[in-house]
Amino acid sequence: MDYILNILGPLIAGTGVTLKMFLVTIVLAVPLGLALALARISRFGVLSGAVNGYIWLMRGTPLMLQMLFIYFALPFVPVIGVRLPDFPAAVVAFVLNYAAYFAEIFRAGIQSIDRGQYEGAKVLGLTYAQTMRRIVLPQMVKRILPPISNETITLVKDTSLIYVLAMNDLLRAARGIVQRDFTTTPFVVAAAFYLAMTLVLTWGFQYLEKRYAVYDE
Amino acid sequence: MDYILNILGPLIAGTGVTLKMFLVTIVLAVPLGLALALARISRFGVLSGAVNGYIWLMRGTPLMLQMLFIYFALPFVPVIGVRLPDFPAAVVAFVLNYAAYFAEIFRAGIQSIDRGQYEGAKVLGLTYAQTMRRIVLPQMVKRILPPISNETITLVKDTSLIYVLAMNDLLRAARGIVQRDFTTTPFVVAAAFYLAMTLVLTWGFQYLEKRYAVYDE
Amino acid sequence: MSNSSAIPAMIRAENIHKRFGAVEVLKGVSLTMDKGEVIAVIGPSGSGKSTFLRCLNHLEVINRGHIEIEGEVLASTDSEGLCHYAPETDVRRICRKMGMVFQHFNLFPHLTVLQNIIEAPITVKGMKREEIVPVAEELLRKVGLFAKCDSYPARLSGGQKQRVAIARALAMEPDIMLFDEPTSALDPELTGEVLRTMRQLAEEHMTMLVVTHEMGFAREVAGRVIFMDQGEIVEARPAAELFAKPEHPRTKAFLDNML
Amino acid sequence: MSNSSAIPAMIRAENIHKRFGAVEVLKGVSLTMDKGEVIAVIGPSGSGKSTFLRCLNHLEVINRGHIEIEGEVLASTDSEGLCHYAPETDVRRICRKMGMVFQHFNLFPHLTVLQNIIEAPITVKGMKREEIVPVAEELLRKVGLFAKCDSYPARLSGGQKQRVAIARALAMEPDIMLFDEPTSALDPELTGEVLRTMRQLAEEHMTMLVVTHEMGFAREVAGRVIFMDQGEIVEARPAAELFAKPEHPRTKAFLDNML
Amino acid sequence: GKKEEAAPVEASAPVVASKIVIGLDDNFPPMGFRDDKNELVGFDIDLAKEAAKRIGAEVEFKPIDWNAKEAELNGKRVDALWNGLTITEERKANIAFTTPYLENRQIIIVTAKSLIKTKADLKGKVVGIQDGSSAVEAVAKDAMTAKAIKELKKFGDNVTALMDLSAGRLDALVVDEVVGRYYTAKKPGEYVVLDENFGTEEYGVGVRKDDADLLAKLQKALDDMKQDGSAAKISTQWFGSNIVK
Ligand SMILES: Nc1ncnc2c1ncn2[C@@H]1O[C@H](COP(=O)(O)OP(=O)(O)OP(=O)(O)O)[C@@H](O)[C@H]1O
Ligand SMILES: Nc1ncnc2c1ncn2[C@@H]1O[C@H](COP(=O)(O)OP(=O)(O)OP(=O)(O)O)[C@@H](O)[C@H]1O
Ligand SMILES: [Mg+2]
Ligand SMILES: [Mg+2]
Repeated sequence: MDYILNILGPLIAGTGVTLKMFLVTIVLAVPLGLALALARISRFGVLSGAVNGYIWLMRGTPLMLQMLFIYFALPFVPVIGVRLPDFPAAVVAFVLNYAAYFAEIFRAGIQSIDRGQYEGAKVLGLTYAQTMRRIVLPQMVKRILPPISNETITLVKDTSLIYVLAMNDLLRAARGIVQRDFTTTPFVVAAAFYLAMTLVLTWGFQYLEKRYAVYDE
Repeated sequence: MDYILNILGPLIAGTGVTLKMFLVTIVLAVPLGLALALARISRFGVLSGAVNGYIWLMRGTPLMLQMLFIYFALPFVPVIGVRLPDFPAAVVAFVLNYAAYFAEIFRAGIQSIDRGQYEGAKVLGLTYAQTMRRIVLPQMVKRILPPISNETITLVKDTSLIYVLAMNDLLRAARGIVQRDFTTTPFVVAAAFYLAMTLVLTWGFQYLEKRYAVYDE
Repeated sequence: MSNSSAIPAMIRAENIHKRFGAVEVLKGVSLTMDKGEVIAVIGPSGSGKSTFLRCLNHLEVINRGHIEIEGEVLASTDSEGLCHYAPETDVRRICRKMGMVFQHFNLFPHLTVLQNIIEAPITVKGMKREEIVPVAEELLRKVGLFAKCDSYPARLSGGQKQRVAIARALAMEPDIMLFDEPTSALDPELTGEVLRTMRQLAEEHMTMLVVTHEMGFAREVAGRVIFMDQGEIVEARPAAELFAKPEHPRTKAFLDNML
Repeated sequence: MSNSSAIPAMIRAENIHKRFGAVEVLKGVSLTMDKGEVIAVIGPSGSGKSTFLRCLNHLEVINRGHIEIEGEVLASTDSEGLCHYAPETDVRRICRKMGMVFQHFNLFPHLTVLQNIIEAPITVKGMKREEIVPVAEELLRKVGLFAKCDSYPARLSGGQKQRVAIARALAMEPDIMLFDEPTSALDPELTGEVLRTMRQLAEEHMTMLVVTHEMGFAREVAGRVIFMDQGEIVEARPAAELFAKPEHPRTKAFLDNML
Repeated sequence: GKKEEAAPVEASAPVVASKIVIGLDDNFPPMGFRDDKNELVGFDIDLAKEAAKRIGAEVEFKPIDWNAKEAELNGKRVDALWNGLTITEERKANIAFTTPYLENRQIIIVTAKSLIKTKADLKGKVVGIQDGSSAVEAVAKDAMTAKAIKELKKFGDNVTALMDLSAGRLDALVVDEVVGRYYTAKKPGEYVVLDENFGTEEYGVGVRKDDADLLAKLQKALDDMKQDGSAAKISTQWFGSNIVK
């Protein structure tokens, strides 16, 4: 027990890194994903095709490679090349990657809304933008909660990938102590931390689902 | 170009490991996931609750920890403890983990089938098992193709986690060459390999979706 | 109670009570139905018509009462007011004597029309494909849909779907057919085809219990008409009588509103 | 053609052609409708009734023909046969003169009844909440649903949903109301409420174009009845005349089947 | 049923080591890595093969995650760790070592353009190391320098660290000499090795503490190889000179 208290410090610091990574990614990837989804379903073939290719590339290659690319190769790319420090580089990679996943979820959500909703809005005089903002997107939110919840829980654990850029997230902090002290206790504690984070997220999404349950469809 | 041809050998070997891991996991995790889903929706509260807890645990903790646990800690667990070699250990961890994810997808798919289908089957005299096998599950397949496709594509890339058990999957093979030759070309080649695998999977699922499109709902 | 030497009633339901939570939806409904009878059940929405039908074939579990199908006891209530059902396999066998047609058809969307019809005979009765396919084709000819054998349900109009549903129920060779508003999900134009098929069944002396909003059908085809309201049978009389001069003011009010 | 000094027709549609892929669904349909007129459109399924209505308010784009709403040109076809629409903002303004009620209501499920009604006046017309809420409440009283202000659509019966849909359309103060089979998704019992509301609108001299299967309604309320078949108007005459002695054999066959 | 399985291993291992399983990091050039045919090669590999031959045992090389080397060894998944394993006091608590066979320094690598010339220049700089390597302890031991540097970044591998050094986000890298020289030789002119270092250390072969028999055999084989010059030959082959101690 004393031992657990001793190692709590680095693990909590690691949890901080994990949470920071998680929150920043969510806050940025959700709006970007929404924009991508809207572009994907837009009538401009070129835009829609480009976004489609982007999503394929992002979902088709490992996030770790994307992160290494942005960290090491991006500085040498002409024009857009920029040398990012580790945390921003990881954030950019995570946001670009997760936005692709979110975009697919949003797209499916938007396309699941009945055509009658668009027609109902159109005959009332709403523009496309108004229809999206006031009618379609609010209804979409309810439908995408389950897949978004899944993706979000996956993200919590995915953040541990940032170890390749030498950052000390929760999992890596635990591994560090395991190596130092030659005991697996830190893993058990880390697992408990992850479970706690997942639990909070699960509750949060259950609350949202309940809130949106006031109207059925 | 010559260089790429030179490194192709280990990368193809790595792809073999990745594919083997992927295929074995799919083949075992899908039926296990289905069994878990059926247990989850069963009327036996204890069973359903236990499966629910299992799913929470598996989705709430990182797959890497699960793998390390099965490899290193399981041998010391009384009764069920068994010392598995690396590949079987990795397979067990992946199967247990992915079965949990698949179970949730299957459950949602089963529950999305209209109650009328059960009633239609019941008045014709079908038993619960017959209704499941002949009516509900075949219809479920069509609905779960998109999320299963997502999860499967994620799995291809997740297999790279087996590096913690020092197995040479595609990504680790690439890293090995990067470290030996001190050049990032192997990463680019590996990314292309991943994209190709993803593409094949995407096509496969598109084919399935088309096949199931013969009937609408 | 049922005497084995007499011909048993096709359906004998006595004093059926059914609650959903605190709401009592059926408050003691009784009905005896003889072979070849066609009975129409009418009544306002929420009066318990569907629930009554669903109790008869075990889609709902009753809280109290007695149900006998062709002399076999499906459910009965003991002197202490506890309701008992027959063992599970018996329940399934007894219920198979009744075919049911739903308001929303409940066809299996992943099976073609023919497959929809032969599924239960093969799976439940263990019949061979070769045996049942000719029967199914004959049934489809009867409902005028032989040409649609290999179509999927989604490709059919509502009226066609409902006729497939009828053929599917008939393929199990039931002694009794239960219909729950078989035409109310259909466009008025498509209703006709289904009613024609049902008329034909009546002419062949099928025992039929039909919940319906089609007063024309009830008047012409049904021997008896039952008017339900608020979980009770208010009136049950020969069709002509009930429509000509309803006895109960509630029946009268309802009929005035419908016609 | 339209003379600016005369009172323009509410709707003037001329020679409307509409194709879906290779199939010509409207083959030159023309209609002129005056203020306060109530016109019923009847005809078999697939005859193009809905498509015609949807062409009038730009839910479908026509391939050929001329549409004018209250004297403003929505679409016209030049001498070379090319069809031109007004600029987008004009189209939106012109179409707002027409309210539409759909067969499946198309209420917004995430908004309460009141929110459904005030959404467009606020978003489209830029009205203030305080201005529009009393109007909406008045409309809800009119259709008999004031008590359901804060319910969500899923909690309403079909008839109630349709009346909310009517109130929602009326809140935009249209000059013309288009109805596409407003009662055919409803149980027969619930149809009455909606028809009553529509009758009331007709009495207030709302210009109404109604696609319907309710012959009773067409007969009593409509000034003119239009019979469409296979993408054409077969007969268009005062209701009493058309029902009493239909001129065209197709009309006669259709009416025989319906009644 | 695991106890029954485990028992024969424990019983037989000390008697005759018919097969030795050697754990190594197969991404650790030039000590152990994979060639284009995906085969394991390297200085330690050759050395171990030679030693096994002398013991008369079969040898199996099992790649392991270097971070989990103690768990692999004590979980009896491998019998020996032989892959540039530095002998440290901490490790001696869990591992039994042979006498050193190679001397290694923890060198400091900077870019050719770097202004860092001495250890003292590391003050306020970002320094990289490979996580789990003995460089971690070497830097920690030099408390003064450890305190002076701005940040110690632990990378998953040395190549990532070297790339970060080239990218300029890292100012210096502390690494095993044998490894560091291998990489700097690949990019001539790009990196400079400082004269100062973080101390000398020794490589040994590690076995389980209770596996005295194997330890003795390995020790004898190593001693023989040093004496008859076969170790020197292998060293010359990989490093161009004999650096075996
Ligand atoms: N599963 C259920 N849970 C709770 N209440 C139910 C359930 N099924 C039916 N009810 C309620 O039971 C009452 C009777 O319903 P039922 O469907 O039998 O009426 P009905 O006469 O068939 O009406 P309709 O003509 O609308 O089909 C209604 O008030 C209904 O809300
Ligand atoms: N979006 C579409 N794409 C292709 N064909 C269409 C489309 N909408 C309608 N049609 C076809 O156009 C024809 C006319 O359809 P429409 O819905 O206008 O008929 P309707 O008279 O309203 O019939 P109903 O009484 O069944 O509503 C039909 O054959 C229909 O299949
Ligand atoms: Mg009912
Ligand atoms: Mg229509």
